[in-house]
This record gives sequence, C-alpha cells and structure tokens, in this order.
Amino acid sequence: MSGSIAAVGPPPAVDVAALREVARRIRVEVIRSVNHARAGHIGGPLSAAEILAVLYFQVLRIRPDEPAWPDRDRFILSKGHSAIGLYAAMALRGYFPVEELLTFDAAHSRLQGHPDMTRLPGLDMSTGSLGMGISAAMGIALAARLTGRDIRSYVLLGDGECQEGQVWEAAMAAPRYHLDNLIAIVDHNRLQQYGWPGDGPDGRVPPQMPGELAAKWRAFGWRVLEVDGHDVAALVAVLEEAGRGDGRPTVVIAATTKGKGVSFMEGHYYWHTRAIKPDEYASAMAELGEPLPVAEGAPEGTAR
Amino acid sequence: MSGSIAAVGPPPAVDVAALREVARRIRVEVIRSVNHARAGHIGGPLSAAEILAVLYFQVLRIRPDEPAWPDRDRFILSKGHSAIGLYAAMALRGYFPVEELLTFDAAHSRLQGHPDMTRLPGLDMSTGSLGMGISAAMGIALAARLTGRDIRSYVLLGDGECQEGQVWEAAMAAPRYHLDNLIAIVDHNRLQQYGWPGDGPDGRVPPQMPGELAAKWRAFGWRVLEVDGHDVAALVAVLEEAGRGDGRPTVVIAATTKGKGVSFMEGHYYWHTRAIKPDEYASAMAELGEPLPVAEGAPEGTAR
Amino acid sequence: MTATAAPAACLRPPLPPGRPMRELFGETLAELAIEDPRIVVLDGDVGSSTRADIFEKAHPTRYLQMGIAEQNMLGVAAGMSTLGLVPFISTFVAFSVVRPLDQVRVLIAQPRSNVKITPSYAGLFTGQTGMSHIIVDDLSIMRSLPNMVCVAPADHVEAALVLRWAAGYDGPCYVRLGRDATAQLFDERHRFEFGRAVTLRSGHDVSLVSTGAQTPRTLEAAELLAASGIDAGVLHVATVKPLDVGALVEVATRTDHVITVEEHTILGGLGGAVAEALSEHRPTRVDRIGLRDVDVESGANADLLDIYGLSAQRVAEQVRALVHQR
Amino acid sequence: MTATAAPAACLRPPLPPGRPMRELFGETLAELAIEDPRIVVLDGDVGSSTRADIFEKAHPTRYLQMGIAEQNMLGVAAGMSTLGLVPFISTFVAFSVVRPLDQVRVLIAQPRSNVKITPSYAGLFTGQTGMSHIIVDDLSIMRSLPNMVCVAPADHVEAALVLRWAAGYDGPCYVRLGRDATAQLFDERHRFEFGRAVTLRSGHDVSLVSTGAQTPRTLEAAELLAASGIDAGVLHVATVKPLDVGALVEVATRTDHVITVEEHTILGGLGGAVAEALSEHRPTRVDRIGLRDVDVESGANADLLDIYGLSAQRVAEQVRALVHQR
Ligand SMILES: Cc1ncc(C[n+]2csc(CCOP(=O)(O)OP(=O)(O)O)c2C)c(N)n1
Ligand SMILES: Cc1ncc(C[n+]2csc(CCOP(=O)(O)OP(=O)(O)O)c2C)c(N)n1
Ligand SMILES: [Mg+2]
Ligand SMILES: [Mg+2]
Repeated sequence: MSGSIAAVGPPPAVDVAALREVARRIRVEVIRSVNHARAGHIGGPLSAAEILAVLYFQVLRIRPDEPAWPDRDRFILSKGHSAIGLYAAMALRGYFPVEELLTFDAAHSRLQGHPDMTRLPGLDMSTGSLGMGISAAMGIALAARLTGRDIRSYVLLGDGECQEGQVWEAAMAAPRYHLDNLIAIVDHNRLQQYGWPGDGPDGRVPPQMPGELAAKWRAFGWRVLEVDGHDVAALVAVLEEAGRGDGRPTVVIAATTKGKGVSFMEGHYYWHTRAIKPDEYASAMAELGEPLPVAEGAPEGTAR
Repeated sequence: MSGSIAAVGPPPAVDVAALREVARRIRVEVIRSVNHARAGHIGGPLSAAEILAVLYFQVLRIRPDEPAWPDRDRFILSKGHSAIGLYAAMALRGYFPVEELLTFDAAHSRLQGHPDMTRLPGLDMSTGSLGMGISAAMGIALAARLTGRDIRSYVLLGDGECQEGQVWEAAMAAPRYHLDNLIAIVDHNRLQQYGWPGDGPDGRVPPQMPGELAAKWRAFGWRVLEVDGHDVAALVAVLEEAGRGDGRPTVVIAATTKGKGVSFMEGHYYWHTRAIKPDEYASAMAELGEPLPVAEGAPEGTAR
Repeated sequence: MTATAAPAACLRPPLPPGRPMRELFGETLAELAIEDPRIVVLDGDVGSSTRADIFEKAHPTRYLQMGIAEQNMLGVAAGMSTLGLVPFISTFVAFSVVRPLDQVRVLIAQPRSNVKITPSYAGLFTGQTGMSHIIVDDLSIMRSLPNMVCVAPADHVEAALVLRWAAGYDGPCYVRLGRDATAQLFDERHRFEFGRAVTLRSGHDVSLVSTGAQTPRTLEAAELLAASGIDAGVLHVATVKPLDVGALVEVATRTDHVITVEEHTILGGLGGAVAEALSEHRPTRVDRIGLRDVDVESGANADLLDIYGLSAQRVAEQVRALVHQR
Repeated sequence: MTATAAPAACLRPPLPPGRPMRELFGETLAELAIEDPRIVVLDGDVGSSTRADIFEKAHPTRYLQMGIAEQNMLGVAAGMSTLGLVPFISTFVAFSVVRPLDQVRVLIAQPRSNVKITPSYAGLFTGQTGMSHIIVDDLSIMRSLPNMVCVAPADHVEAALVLRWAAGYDGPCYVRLGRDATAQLFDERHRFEFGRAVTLRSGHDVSLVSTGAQTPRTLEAAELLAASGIDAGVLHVATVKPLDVGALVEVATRTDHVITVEEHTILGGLGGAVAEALSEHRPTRVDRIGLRDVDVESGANADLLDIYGLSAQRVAEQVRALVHQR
C-alpha cells in the first residue's frame, strides 16, 4: 500500500480527488484491519469515511507531528465503535505508520477496540459508551471560551446514538453558553446495531426517519445544516460554514449509507459488526480498488 | 380542618368551585405540613395544586378505598420533590386521614420526603431522582397495551426536570409504541431549584422560555396540549381531551406560577425549599383563607 | 446453609468446551415464555449480541426494542413490573449496571420491582472492545444495593438453570452472563440452589473460592496444583449475594487459608465479600486473585486471561507462590 | 505509611459543634480560585444547597450552571480538564456518583481526567429527603474504580484541608462532604496527609476504625466506653482509597479486635476495605458497624442516627456487646 497521501499531507486548496482517495484508503484500511483482527465494527466506519477524510485532511487545524499542540482544533469520536475508521484517517494523515493499523484490537496495542486517549496521542477523549462524546466536546468548547482560545470542537455522533438522553442534555445545555465553536456531526446512516423491527430492509426500521433529527436539533436551539455525507466537496463547504459561528452551536446532519463502498455491506444492519469471510474479504477489497494478491486473503481466510 | 371534601368524594359532574376548594385545601395542607416538619419543598407543590386536584377529584379512575384496584388509572409524580402536594391530594381524596399529613418527613412515616411506594398504598412508583417517573409511566402504558387493559398512565414532570436526558429517552421511545394511553403533564412554573444566572427575577432565568418546551415535545412526535395550569375548568377539559388517544402519547404543558397562592412565595426560586418563619407561616395561612388560631403558629415559630 | 462436603456432580478436567451463555439467555427465555405469559424481554439495541434475537423470533410481540437508551429501558421495566409482567433486560453489563445505576437503585432495587437484570458481556470477554465495555466491578456495585441479589453462573448449563430460577424469583435480581463459550463445568444432573455454594473439589492445603466463568479455570488450576503436590479445594460461589457464609467458614476451617479467584476486581467483589464474612465469623488468611485495580484493554480472550493472571496456568502459579509464602 | 502512635492533635469530647462541610466547599473554592485560575465549579442546579452559590458570588464567570443533567455535567467537566481547567462538581452524592457513574468511569476515571467529584449530602443527613437522596454505598462504588481515590473528611476543618489538597492533586478524586453541621473534631493545627490514617485515641481492648463525619461520633463512643471500662482506640481513616494498610495492621496487632464504624453500608465500604487488607496482611476479627444492607428513610438527623445505630450512644452499645461476646 503506497503511503503517498500520508506523505503529501493536506492539500493547500480543496482537492476533491485527493479527498475522495483518502476516503477510499480509509475504507481499505478499515476492511483490512478488521479482517486481520477478526473483530471490530464495519458498517459505521465505512459510512463515516468521507466525513473523517474531510475533517483530517481539510478542516481540522492540527499538527500530526505535534499531536498535543495546545491550540489545535479538537475532534471526538462520540460513536467510538467506529474507532478503526478514525485510526485509518489518523494513520493516513501521518499520526503513526499505516502498518500499525494491523495491531488494531490486539493486546498492548495503542489502537484499542474503542478510542483510549491514555494510549494513543492525538485522541482528544476516550469513548465507546455512546452519548458521551458530545458532552466532552461541549466542555472543550466552553473551556476554550473561558480561556479565550480560538479552538473549534468537533464531535461525530451516530443516528442511533442520538437515542441516548445524554445527547439531549448536551443539546439543551450548549446553547445556554452560545458555543458556536461547538460543531456536532451526525452520521445519519439510517441504521443502528439491531434496531426496531418493521418493514425496512432486513425487517428493521431506521433509528430516525428523514427530517426527524433536524427537527429535534432545531427545537433544542441549534443551527442545523444538512449535507450528503459522501460528497466530499459538499462536506468541505458545510463544515467551513459550520466553522463560521453565528452564536449557536451547529449540528451537521450528514446523510450517509451504512457499509458504504462495499455493495453487499451497504444498508444491512448485520454488517454493523461481523466476521468477514475470506471470499467476502476478497470481493470487498476488489470493490475498493485494492484486489488482493492471492497470498494475502487466503491464510487469514483459512484461519477463520 | 373539616374533612368535608374527603367525605363527599369526587363530584359526579365537574364542580369547578369544589375543585378550586380542593386546590386551596391542598395548599393549606402543604404549608401546614412543611412548617410542621420544618423541612420539605414548597414552591413546586403549590404550583401543582390545581393539577393534582383535577387529577384526583375528576380525571383519575381510582378507588381510594381500594388503592391496589388492578384496573385503576396510574399516576406517577416524576417531580417527586413535590410529594407533600400529592400526599395532601390523596388525604383529601380519602386515601388516609388528613391528620397523618403532619407525619410528613418524619421517621417511620408512610409519607416520606419523596414518594416511597413500599410504604404508602396508592403510590404507583417511588420517585425523587428526577427524570425517572416518565419511564416508569411509559412502562405502565406499554404493559397495559400488551395485556389488553384499559388503563391510562399519567405522569407529572417539572420544567426543570425536562433537562434530564432520561425524559427525552422516554419521549423518543414512547411514540414507537403509539402509547396514546400515556399522558405526561409538565408543571411549567418557569423556575427550577437554582437555575441559570440571568436577568430574570432574583437574577435567575427560567428553565425553558415560552414555547420552547412545546416545540421540543412536538419534534419528538408527541401530541402537545397547552393549558393554564391554575384554571381547573380548562385543566379538566384538556385532560379529558388527552384521555381520548389519537395514536400518539400526549403531553399537557401547564403554564403555572411557582409558589402559587402565597404572594410572597410566588415566582421566587428560593421558595423551592426553605424554612418558613413564624410570621411568614401566619401570613401564608391567612392568604390561603385559614387564619391561624394564635395558639397554632407561635410554639412552632419559637421552636425555630 | 453449608457446602456439600462431598464434591458436587461436576465434570473433571480436562473440561469439554461449553456453549456461550448468551445463547442460553435467548433460548431459555424463549422456552420459559411459552409457559409463563408474564415474561417479556427489553432490548437496548444489542439483541443480535445478547441473543435476545432468539427470543424475538419465538415471541415477536414480547420482544420490546428500547433503543440505545438504557436509563429509560430500566425505568420502563420497573413500570411494566407493577402490572405483573416480568421484564428481562437485554444489554451488556456496562449498560445495565453502570449506565443506568440510578434507575436500578431508585426504580428497581428500592421498590423491589420484579425486574431481571440479566446482561451478558460480563468480565473480560467482550469481543475485543476494550476498556469502555469491560466491567469488572459489577459485583462490587450490585452487592452494595439493598434488596439486590447477585448470581454468577459458571457455565452455560448453570446459566440456563439460574435464568429459570430468576423467572420464578419474586424480586429484583442480577444475573451475570458471559459472551463467549468457556469450558463446560456441569452436566445435566446439576441443580442450582440459590444462596448455596458448592464444593467442586475438597482439598486440605488451601481453599480456592471462585465464581462465574472463572470457576472452570479455577478447577483446572486445582488439578495443575495437585500435580505439583498442592491439595487445593474448590468452592464455587454462584450466588455472591446472599453469601453462603456457612460454606465459607467450613472451607476456611478445613485449610486455614482461603484464596478467592474471580474475573473481577479484587476490591469489593467476591474477594471482598469473603474477607468481610470470614473476618467476622472465622478470621483467616484470605488472598484475592483477580484484577488488581488496573485499567483493562482489548485483546484476544486468551491474551487477556494471561495478562490479568486468570488462566488456569497463571492462577496455579499465583496460588503456588501464595501457599509457599506462608 | 503507619499511624502516628501518639494520638494526633484533635479535640476531646465533649466536642464543640462544627460547621456544615458544604459551606466550606463554597468558601474554600472561592479562596483557592483567587490564586488558581484553573478552578471552575460546575453546578447541577443545586448551588443553593451545596453552597456553590458562595463561589458564584466571588467568581461569577467561573461558576457554570449545567442544569439538571448530571451525565452531561460530568462529561463537560472531563472535556474542560483536557484544556487545563480544574472543574469541581457541585451536586449531591446521589447525582455525582450514582446517576452519572458511566460518565465518571469512561470520561473521568479511565482517562484520569483532572476532575474533582466533591458532592455534599453524603450519608444520612440529606435534609429529610429519604431513600432517593440517601446514598450509603458511594465508597463501595468509587473504591472499585481504577484511578479513583476516595477521601471522607471528618469535620469542616478537615473538609477545607482536603479540598485544598484536591485542587493540587493531579487526577480524578472523590471527596465526600456532608450537608449539616456535626461536631468539630480538629482545630487549626490539624494537617491532612493524603493516604495517611491518624490515631485519635490509642486503646488496648479494641480498635475502632472510622471515616468521614462518623469519626467524631466514634470518638465520643470511645469516651463512653472508657467510662464502662473498655479501652477503645480510634483510628480515623479519611483516605479510604488508597488505604493506610500499615496503620491498620498496627492497630489490629495492638488489640486483636477491629471494629469499623461508618455512616455507610457495611458491604464493600470502609469495613470491606479493612477486612480485605487485614485478611491478607494480618487476619484479625473485624466487626463492621454501619448500615446493615437495609432501606433507609427520611427523618430528623438524630432519629436516623438512632435508628441505624450510628449515634455515639448506639455505637458504644454495639461495641460493648461485641467486645463482651468474645
Ligand atoms: C451506552 C451504549 N449502549 C450500547 C452500546 C452498544 N452499541 C455499540 S454501537 C451501537 C449502535 C450504534 O448505532 P449508531 O449510533 O447509528 O452508529 P453507526 O450506525 O454509525 O454504527 C450500539 C447499540 C454502546 N456502545 N454504548
Ligand atoms: C436527578 C436529580 N438531580 C437533582 C435533584 C435535586 N433537585 C430536586 S428538585 C430540583 C429542581 C426541579 O425543578 P423543576 O423540575 O422545575 O421542579 P419544580 O419547579 O416544579 O419544583 C432539583 C435540582 C434531583 N432530585 N434529582
Ligand atoms: Mg447509524
Ligand atoms: Mg419548575
């Protein structure tokens, strides 16, 4: 795998093609790492690939070579189960070698099953228990205000995660402090882990119907921006708009597809987390434009 | 104190004057009991007096002489700190002697500082930790549906209590089950215990601005009915309307005044809970139409 | 109550592989629900993990999805129980004991609501999810709540028996289930007796007291110790609360040295309960093997057992060292 | 660390009335914040009860109302700490330990966030609010969390010292404060040493080990016992975690009988910690006085102490019975 993107770093102006390539590389690393670890979530990381690519390669003011840079923008993955997607974006951005991704989930790895800030520099909070990241992000935005620092606090939530009451506690409290340096993004991929039975695909229905999330956030006093979460150009535009505060916190509702990028994973709840079979691994990598050297797929496959 | 009301029980048709009198008696017993106990909340019970009067004397299908009647409507005081208001309504309705109210808060009393269903028959859930009652009320409504029983589940919330995330967890889940036998009432008295500093009365601002609560509940898929929470006739009408389900759970937002009925307590956050001074006690009782025999106020007063 | 002096009917090492306890959760409840119309299952969006989906297939209308909102789920369960239904909770230990603890306390333990808190993903085996999902102080927490009883079955056979018992028990209870298959300890002749510890092996040098999925590994450790000349007894304490004090005093008296072994922190769990009971009734040297108040991490199950010293091998080593120390 | 053999500088019964610890919370933080710009206070809508309102008056912009949303409040505190601020939490024990326990675990204890969990309304004195507000297993819960330390000061003097220490301590800590005035135990010469237990009275018949606001009553009980010919030592354990094992072994060795006394459940709290430590290092008879796993209720403070056996008088009676039993 060529580390070209990690090497060149963020393009000066918006390079849509490069961002798309980053998103593709994120998906490739997600599938490769999860297959290697024989554990980990898949659907959520795949739906968030463009969001993570745009954040780490365009929007966030960060220094991969100085992860603790005090004035950096902060990013919290509130939907912590998509950790491997975040790790892939960070590796590609140069925080650590892409090869390290293969330690994902393993004992003693810095790349824990859910983000552990005590182990990996560059993580702004430990997450994994849903609904919590947004509160920490609010605290960061509030602390930046109190200490007069120009720091933007970004947090990525799942649409199922928005069922957690803590999300609405934060949603109700943040506008009190006019935190327009707080930017929440909802990966609205229309699936949670298992969900309510109903007449949706595979007999389950989405965690939120179209429009419902926007109405809720608006009623709680947030500025709501909606976007196609797989359109990198649109994401860059909306996130830059979000960065220009108007006195309210902003939520970007990104319409996405769970499992995006691998046809047989798209829109199926059961790919939330699942062991990848050898043939599935091969076709997934092929679809993502990285056909396997016969050597790679097989052994892991047989080990299953 | 004449137990007349408790004696006659609920009037066949709506008797507005009688309901007003019940509300007044509730306030009298609240002040008397809290003063006697030298502890307990005041503002919240006073703002809910009409709501409790209308529920216990008009709306709820209950049998005071058979508190465990299986098919009774259920009522949960989610804002459990207003327990003394509930106890007063129950005593007046005939669940237990009005005299027992003077045991409020005392050791071994059935009338605990917050409702304890293991001690007092007629309580449908123990509460006191805010945000919880609505979940239990949802469970009751859901269980009634599953077991095919015509039971309505009522729950009274505070407007400050609506800051608890659990309230929004329940608000998001209840519509999934089309629980139109679930009726939430919000005592929208525009004060919480201490609140946000601001330019409201006494330098604090309301937990929710006018209209905000209605917008939030609507966005969560509830039928919203608004009413003057001190107008018993309007309350009867709106609660009867709420009882006629339309496939959605209903929330009744009752505009009230915290401390209602005692001029110097109205609209002041610090009467949320506070020791009543002898002279304050005397004037409060006088305002409520029960001037003290000199004997009563004094000793307790001096004991302070 | 005292321990059966004669070792209970259990298999002998090498133990055969067992089945995942979580599968027995789905299967047992599906069976019980046929006879018992009061049973419902409330799921916190993890039915595909806890295998509540098995129950859902059998009783679709009695499977109730509550979404990712555990505080509300526990409150709904409490409310349902007041109308005579018997709700079983389907989520992980982290999200049924820790996230909604205030609801468990106020709406379930205090009013003695007939709700069954029956999470899986107990202990270290959580599918390589790491710190945020691994709870090793659930027994410390639940044990300290009045009216709550705590049961940790040793394998899938006992798990099924405990779930049957729980359905009949009138009141709140906590049943700690595992995600992954471990060894099978009991055969079909096993009977679960609430509040009763069972002697799996009597020994004269030291008494190992163990609970939950750790017990099969503790029994295997005892075999390893026998090979190196240490005669270790093994007492299985499935019911951590109420504790079988009689059985503990008996093994303490027999060996004068008790070592607790648990896939749980050594602060306040089984080890804490045993130390409390013996300090009061029969002061004895008690050493505690378990998680030593450390952060945990993700990793393969075998690696975690090795890192935290809970594999049969590592338990045997620690016991050996402790016995020779004296 | 071992206990000062010579009794520490503390007042002798009859002890003078003290001040409410919660007032010292507001006053001490207001003072500290003058020197230390990192300090902020997050309030869960109870500032008028916890006396965070005193801090608010002094530092209005650093008092942050978070509303009745404790899960979010603890999370906000964690986030603020990553930018170098030092948040102190203002709410009751129930709503800082139990309601947001998952947030304390994942966002504060595990990442070692520099957040100070400093609730008042600890123990039985909660202003006659009853079961829903009285938490008596907070030490059992917090003690079982890795990276969390637990301190329970005895009176308002020690409370102020502990809060000063907490502001300087780098990491999460739990400080258990009381609502109402109890007796004053220490004078201005007192120094708080983190992790160090202090001997308030040395005795040879039995050693009473006590923590928090119970300690003054335990010392008074020791005086009553002296009158009836029982020479009871008193060890004050303000730091429940980490535990001063050396001091415990010392008093256990001196009297061969330890009795823990706490305004807390006897399951897993101070009594549990002492039983664990002594069972391992110096097996000793340990009896535990405290709440016996029972439901609590509202009532006047004096009534509650009497009902649950924690007044000086009732503690003395129980100790007398336990000592004569042997
Ligand atoms: C508090 C909590 N409850 C339950 C879980 C288990 N869990 C992990 S991911 C998930 C589904 C999340 O759905 P969503 O937020 O939509 O994420 P995405 O679809 O992006 O994967 C659940 C229930 C958890 N991690 N935390
Ligand atoms: C979970 C929880 N947090 C905090 C408290 C303390 N408390 C009791 S009443 C109250 C204010 C409630 O305000 P509101 O809901 O508006 O009630 P009302 O105005 O009707 O009295 C607070 C913060 C509590 N009882 N429960
Ligand atoms: Mg989703
Ligand atoms: Mg209010």
